[in-house]
Amino acid sequence: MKKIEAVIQPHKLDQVKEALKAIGVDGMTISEVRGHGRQKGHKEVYRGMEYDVDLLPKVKLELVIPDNRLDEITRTLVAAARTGKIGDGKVFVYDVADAIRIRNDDTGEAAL
Amino acid sequence: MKKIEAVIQPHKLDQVKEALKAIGVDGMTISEVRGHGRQKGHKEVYRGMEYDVDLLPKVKLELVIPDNRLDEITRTLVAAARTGKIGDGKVFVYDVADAIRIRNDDTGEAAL
Amino acid sequence: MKKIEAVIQPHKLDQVKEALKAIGVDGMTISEVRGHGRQKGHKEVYRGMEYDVDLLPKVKLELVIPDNRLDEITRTLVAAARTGKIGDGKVFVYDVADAIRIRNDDTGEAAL
Amino acid sequence: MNQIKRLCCCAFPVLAAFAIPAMAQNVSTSVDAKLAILEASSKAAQSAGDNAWMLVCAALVLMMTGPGLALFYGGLVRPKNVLSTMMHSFILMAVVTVLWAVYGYSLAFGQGNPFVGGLQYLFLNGVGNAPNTDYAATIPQQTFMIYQLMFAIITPALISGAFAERMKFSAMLLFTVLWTTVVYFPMAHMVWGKGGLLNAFLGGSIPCFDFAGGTVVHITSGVSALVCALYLGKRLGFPREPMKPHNLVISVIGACLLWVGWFGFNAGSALAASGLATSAFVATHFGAAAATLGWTLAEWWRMGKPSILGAISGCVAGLVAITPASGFVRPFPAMLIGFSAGIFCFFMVTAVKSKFGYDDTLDAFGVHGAGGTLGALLTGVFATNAINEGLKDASGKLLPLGLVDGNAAQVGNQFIGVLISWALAIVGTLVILKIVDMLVGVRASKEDEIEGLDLSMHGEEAYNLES
Amino acid sequence: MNQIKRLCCCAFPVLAAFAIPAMAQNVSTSVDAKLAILEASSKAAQSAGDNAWMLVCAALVLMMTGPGLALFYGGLVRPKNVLSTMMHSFILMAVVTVLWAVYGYSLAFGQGNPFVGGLQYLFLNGVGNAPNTDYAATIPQQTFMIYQLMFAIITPALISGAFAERMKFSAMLLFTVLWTTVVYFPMAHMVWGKGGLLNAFLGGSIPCFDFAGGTVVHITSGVSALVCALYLGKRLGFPREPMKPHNLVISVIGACLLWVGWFGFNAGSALAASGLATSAFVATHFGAAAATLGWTLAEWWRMGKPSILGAISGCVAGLVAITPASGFVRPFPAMLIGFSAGIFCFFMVTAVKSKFGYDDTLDAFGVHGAGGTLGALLTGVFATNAINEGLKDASGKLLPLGLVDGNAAQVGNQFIGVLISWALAIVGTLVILKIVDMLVGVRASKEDEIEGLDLSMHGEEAYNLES
Amino acid sequence: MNQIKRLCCCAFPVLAAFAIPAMAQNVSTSVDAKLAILEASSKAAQSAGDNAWMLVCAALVLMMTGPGLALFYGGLVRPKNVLSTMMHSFILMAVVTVLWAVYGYSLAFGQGNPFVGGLQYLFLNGVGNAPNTDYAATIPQQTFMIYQLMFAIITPALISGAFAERMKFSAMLLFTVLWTTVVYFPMAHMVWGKGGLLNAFLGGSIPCFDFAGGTVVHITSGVSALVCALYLGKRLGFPREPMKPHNLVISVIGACLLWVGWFGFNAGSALAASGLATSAFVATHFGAAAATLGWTLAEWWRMGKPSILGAISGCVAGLVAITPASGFVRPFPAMLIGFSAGIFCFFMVTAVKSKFGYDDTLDAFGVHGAGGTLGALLTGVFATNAINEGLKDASGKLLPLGLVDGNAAQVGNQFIGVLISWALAIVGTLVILKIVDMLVGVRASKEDEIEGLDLSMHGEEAYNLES
Ligand SMILES: Nc1ncnc2c1ncn2[C@@H]1O[C@H](COP(=O)(O)OP(=O)(O)O)[C@@H](O)[C@H]1O
Ligand SMILES: Nc1ncnc2c1ncn2[C@@H]1O[C@H](COP(=O)(O)OP(=O)(O)O)[C@@H](O)[C@H]1O
Ligand SMILES: Nc1ncnc2c1ncn2[C@@H]1O[C@H](COP(=O)(O)OP(=O)(O)O)[C@@H](O)[C@H]1O
Repeated sequence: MKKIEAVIQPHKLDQVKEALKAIGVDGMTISEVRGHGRQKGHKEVYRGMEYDVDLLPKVKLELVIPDNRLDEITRTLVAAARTGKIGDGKVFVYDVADAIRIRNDDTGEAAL
Repeated sequence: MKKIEAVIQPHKLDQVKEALKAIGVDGMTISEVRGHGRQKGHKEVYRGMEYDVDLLPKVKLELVIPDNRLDEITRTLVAAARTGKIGDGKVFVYDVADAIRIRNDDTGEAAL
Repeated sequence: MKKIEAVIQPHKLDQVKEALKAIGVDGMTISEVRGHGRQKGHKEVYRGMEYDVDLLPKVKLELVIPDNRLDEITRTLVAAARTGKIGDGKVFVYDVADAIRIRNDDTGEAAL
Repeated sequence: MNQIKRLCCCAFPVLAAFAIPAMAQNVSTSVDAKLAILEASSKAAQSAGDNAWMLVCAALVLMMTGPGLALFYGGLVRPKNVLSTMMHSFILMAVVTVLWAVYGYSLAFGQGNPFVGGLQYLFLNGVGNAPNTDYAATIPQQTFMIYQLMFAIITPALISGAFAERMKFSAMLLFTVLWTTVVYFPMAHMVWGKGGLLNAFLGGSIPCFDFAGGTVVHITSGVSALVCALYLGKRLGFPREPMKPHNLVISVIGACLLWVGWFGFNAGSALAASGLATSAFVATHFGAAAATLGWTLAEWWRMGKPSILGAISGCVAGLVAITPASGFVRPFPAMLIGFSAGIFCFFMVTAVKSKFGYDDTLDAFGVHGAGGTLGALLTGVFATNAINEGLKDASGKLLPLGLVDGNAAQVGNQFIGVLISWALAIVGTLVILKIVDMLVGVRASKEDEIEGLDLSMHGEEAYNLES
Repeated sequence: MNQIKRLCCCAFPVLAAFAIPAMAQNVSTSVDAKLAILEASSKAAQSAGDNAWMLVCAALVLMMTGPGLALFYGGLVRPKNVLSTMMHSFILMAVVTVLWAVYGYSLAFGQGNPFVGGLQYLFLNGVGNAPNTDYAATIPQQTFMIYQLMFAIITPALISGAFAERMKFSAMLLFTVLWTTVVYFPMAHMVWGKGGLLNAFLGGSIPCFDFAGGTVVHITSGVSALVCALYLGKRLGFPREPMKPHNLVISVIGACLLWVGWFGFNAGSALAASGLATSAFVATHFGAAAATLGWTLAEWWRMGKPSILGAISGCVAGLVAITPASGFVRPFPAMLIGFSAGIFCFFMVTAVKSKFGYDDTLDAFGVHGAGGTLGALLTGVFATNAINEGLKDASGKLLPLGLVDGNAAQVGNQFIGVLISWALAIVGTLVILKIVDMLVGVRASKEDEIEGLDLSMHGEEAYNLES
Repeated sequence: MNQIKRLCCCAFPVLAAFAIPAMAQNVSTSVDAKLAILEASSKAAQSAGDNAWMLVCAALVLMMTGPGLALFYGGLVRPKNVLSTMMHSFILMAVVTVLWAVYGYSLAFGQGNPFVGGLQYLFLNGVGNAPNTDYAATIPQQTFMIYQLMFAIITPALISGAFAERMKFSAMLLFTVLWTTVVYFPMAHMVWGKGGLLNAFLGGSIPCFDFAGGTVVHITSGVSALVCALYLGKRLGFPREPMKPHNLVISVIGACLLWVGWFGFNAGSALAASGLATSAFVATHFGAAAATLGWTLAEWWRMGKPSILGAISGCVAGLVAITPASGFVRPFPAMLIGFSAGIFCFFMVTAVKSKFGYDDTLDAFGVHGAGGTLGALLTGVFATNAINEGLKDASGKLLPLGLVDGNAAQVGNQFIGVLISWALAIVGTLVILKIVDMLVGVRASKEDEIEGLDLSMHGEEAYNLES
């Protein structure tokens, strides 16, 4: 099993979700994160105090998937998340040692 | 060392925490996430605009533990988190390459 | 590639970010988490109802980095995040199987 | 929006006054006519001042329910129940209004027996611009009617604090309709209605003092709240799971608006912009301030830290306790009442509640039931004819009011008033809950409660702060 | 802050009254002099009551815009646009005030032709403490002026609901300056100004009834809102992406403050603390309550669940619909108007909007345009001289007002009033939008819209809840 | 709640008026008696109007502190300090009330020397329904007393903006108790008390104009704020770490409520519902509007974007600056004062503060100190007897007030008033801070500051939005 961790632009979440659903990927966990990278942030001024905001809102998707679908899924995800502009985000892939479905003790790929 | 990543129902958090504490597991990191899977979401209607909410609130626990306690801990965790209904969540297990305690540079299992 | 996951005190975030920037580490993803460990929480009383708050606000940093910079970066990070008091947090290191830049399909270390 | 519109009762005499010279024919009639006109215009002017005040007070009392109480309560629940809690207050602004128009005003203020008013004002029949001199001689009866409506709205809304986070919405609606009808309207009649059993000023046989609703509003709602809490049982997970207030900022807003609105509640109960209104205003403010300090100091001493939740709870407790007394007591006794209410309610909410273990979600009993009872009793102690000249003997001499005036018996009268309101609240609420439970079921299902009432009852979420 | 300050017009006669004995010389002059002094002091007292009321009402109407409408609207947008949405309301509190002082009051209430007022009040020239007897005989003209200003502020603010989340701030400013000048001021003059085309009480040739602004405020703003929504086009992602209200709690606060403030809006339109003010107050409250129930029940029936967003939308719809009728109708017809507005606006906002597919972000048209039109028409049905004695024939007999009084023609008059306000709003708004689009461009860039207007237009974020 | 209760001073004459025929015996006495009764009833009617107004104003001014200022300030701090910041305002509503009742009112408005009032009103002795004709002839003295109390509450609350996020709660309490006693009460006496040094209308030797508190409220609080900021030092991490406002939505609510409540503050300072009240109301609104535009335009020009934080800061700056002038100036000069205050305070808060580098957390000095000083000086320029007829020579001729009336010397008088309030504020605050520091320590520990004052001082958290 592999874990795909994708950091994407928040406004792309719906499209990515649709695209994944379309290829039968349902299980995923999402969280609000803030990202720092090449993308320049912005300046906010509050009563003359200037703050450089370089942590920008991003959405992190985590999907644990069977090894054999890795390629297809990353490709679909990347395609749906891309705008072509700096700040589009990254996909990281990790190995997963095991998975368990809490409801019924299914383990391994059966648990996904 | 292993990392246990568990996505559970938010209202189970307290019980899971208690159960883990009972077997001497203290260190953990928790975050609010939203999950998508088999569990059906709900419909929200705001002035006639209908939205299918299929990202449901979940809580993610991350515990880094010594290899030899993996089984005991996952079993305890799963037992405490289970309601038996769809949406109970998953446990994923990963290998951890290293751990460091920021306070004093302890590394490896000593850092947990 | 390695992934560094650091759980730190929220008020140390700025200093850590600066320190990492100073050694040329830009890419990172940050999230608000709550941590449980050795650090004692506090008691909150609302109209006589007492709650032990043992989940304390922490910040989680995730950095995916080339293998060869692991040491330098963890050292810098730990130094900047340390106060020396219980609750300073941990650094965990994981192996990364792959990385992709969504914008342009760069993969591997080129994607970081 | 134009000058003609205002040519109703009040304006006429004023304008007429300018016309005097034109119509004067001989000196003596002229003087008499002028005097009559002046009398009318002076009366109109008095009405303008009093009506302005009472309309503002009506608006202030509505503001107490929404957004005041809605925020105060809404901030104290968990985020998944905030909308349902606010809805309890908000929907009553609509529901009770309809009841009031159809029969509520009549049952409360119509001529009836000592227990309930008659039906002469059904559908507000005959309730127009002419004053109802039984109650308020200088303002349109409609003003009196709409002002009293605002009291009828907030009273059942107060109860909702006890069943927040676990009652079905349909049950809540049915319950409050029945409760307002069976408990509130009769109680209002008994205390404030002409010929009401407890009305000290208009022929009641047990002369009880309740200036702005210690018994009618706070005891009935607070005691009913306790019955509800016991009947419904605890929230799932109480008290094991943390159920911290989700947003104390909005609770503070709510408490402040309650404080400000309460001036309309108490000072408005003078039914005129009179010196008595000022007295009630001052007593209200001083009572609230002293109670804030009372609770804060008690908490600082017992818990180690003074919280803002304590401070705002104290202010509400003081406002509750001063309510029955507000038009009867001097400033420093008002402070004393407030201060003791702050401390008393603090112990009710902390020590007593946890001892008995009932789950009064938002302490509607601990604050309104306890504070209202304390206030009603202390009114019997501190009421004085130096403030309220409402009771005179045949020769016009002011009668002593409370214990401080030398009328020790009044404490007993107050006690009877308290007993009757407790009894009516307990019996009425129990019966109604039984009925509602049989008809629609009072408690939300376990799943609905876990999901949160906002989603399960209303299909919506309060906060969508992401994206 | 000292007694001398208040020695202006009102106080003088009162104090003077005490001086009578000292200056009395012989009986008959003494009586006449006393009468004159009493006349003056009675007039001053009347003015005190009415002025107190009207100043409070002015404050209440300002509170409707800020924080009322700002919160109601602000809670319904996404978190990235909440400040920009609130800014639409807030900045108008400043901008329209300046316009009003320079020429707005004059264009609306100066003597002019049937379509627009003259320039005599330019720079508030001659607008002082003396009453303007054309409009309000018992209060300083300045009071009337500042009260009317608050209406001019909220009207363009209502439109902003239609273009929220996507209009450039500079364009919004320019648009509202032009719109207020070209649409609002003339419309206010036509309906409320002396000699205005539609002014039923002050010489209009088409006698139209609009007590507090069904046509002037709600139709003009609501219909203009529709034009804006169509002209600007949909928000990016609408309706595919979820655009849920980000904070219903603050929308509920806003709705409650609108309800409370609306008493100033409607009852204040009596321009005195008179019985008519009370009537309007009661009608307003009853209309809002019934509409809350109307929308809630309709939604419960059609959608399965009654939401608090529905309840607050209903109350606003009812307040809108009762506005033109509030000083003309009895309590139960007021409820009927409210109830039907609740249901009607529910269908406009759910069925009709989704059928036509325009993106009226916050339903400014569905609530204000639709509710205002319904209310204006029903005013023609239910207006009665039992409530409003504004129209009399030469012999002083009250004239019938609406259909219920037997004056069926009034429905036609109302219809013409509605048509004219629709027409002016459509044409005016279209022309202004074209001009603004040419000058600065109306729509925010795609990047700015995605980033959110709070950051892109104002450089700030509403919430920084972390750390 | 019943007609008898209101039989206090005001109502009596009205009812009595109806009794005239019954008691009339012969024509001439009858006329005299009738006249006397009418006089009394007219006086009562005047009092009703004025009392209605002043009670509403008292409520409005309390609303400025809570929830107004509590929200305005609370939204600008970090989430870990919001409750402690709101508590600063809230607890003063209780604490200052007690001080006021015990000795504050007496020190401020009792007969004393030019610097401080005497002790005759200790424990509100003798403060009842009879008017205090020195200050307000038509309302109960209790009304005057409670109205003035609201000013005493908000003034120390304003200072809290300077030490927010880092002062110990116990120190804050002690500080404000001492400060209110040593700085506020004497200053109020000097400017508004009979025989006060600076009271232009009641025998002060330096005739200074301050209608509603430019010196008494805003300079004293704003300058003391600066002293506090300097004494306490910067917050940990300032200015390196981001300390963004955590919730601008609630700050906007707060600013709007301040705007609305300020009508009570300024127009209420006429102490009657008079034409002067209307003038002050208009000046207040125009000043706030112009200042909003002033700050917004300055910020747009200098920073590139107009923020809503700028707009609300501007409105408060304008309200501050117009306060001393509000009952003395025409509408357009009011706008000018507001506009210049908007721009001036913008530069104080942006350029000047960052130049000197002090950490005035919420710009209490930059807005209240700077704006109050500017307003006090400009009052000397624009005050005119066309608005305020308070000063007359022996023959009853109006005296010129400000520079525009030809009284250039007034600018000097204002300058002296400003100097005295600066001096008193600086010296008083420094001494008190020293004492408090010695007794309990003023600054929170480093750990407490990092954890946040909500938890460390009050043991609670504002938001628990999860679960
Ligand atoms: N090395 C990294 N480790 C973890 N997260 C990263 C890393 N680099 C980038 N990110 C995440 O990806 C986001 C986009 O990266 P950025 O460099 O701004 O644009 P791009 O991916 O187009 O080059 C960042 O905001 C951050 O959340
Ligand atoms: N493949 C997956 N990868 C990551 N998270 C998942 C995956 N599948 C499920 N989850 C998480 O587990 C939660 C529960 O899954 P769901 O399919 O609804 O129920 P169940 O686990 O009982 O089958 C989801 O809401 C999601 O957060
Ligand atoms: N075994 C663990 N797995 C995951 N997170 C942990 C673990 N132990 C500690 N943490 C995280 O690190 C934080 C600090 O740990 P704590 O034990 O309180 O202090 P210290 O690291 O100084 O011993 C915790 O709040 C938690 O977020």
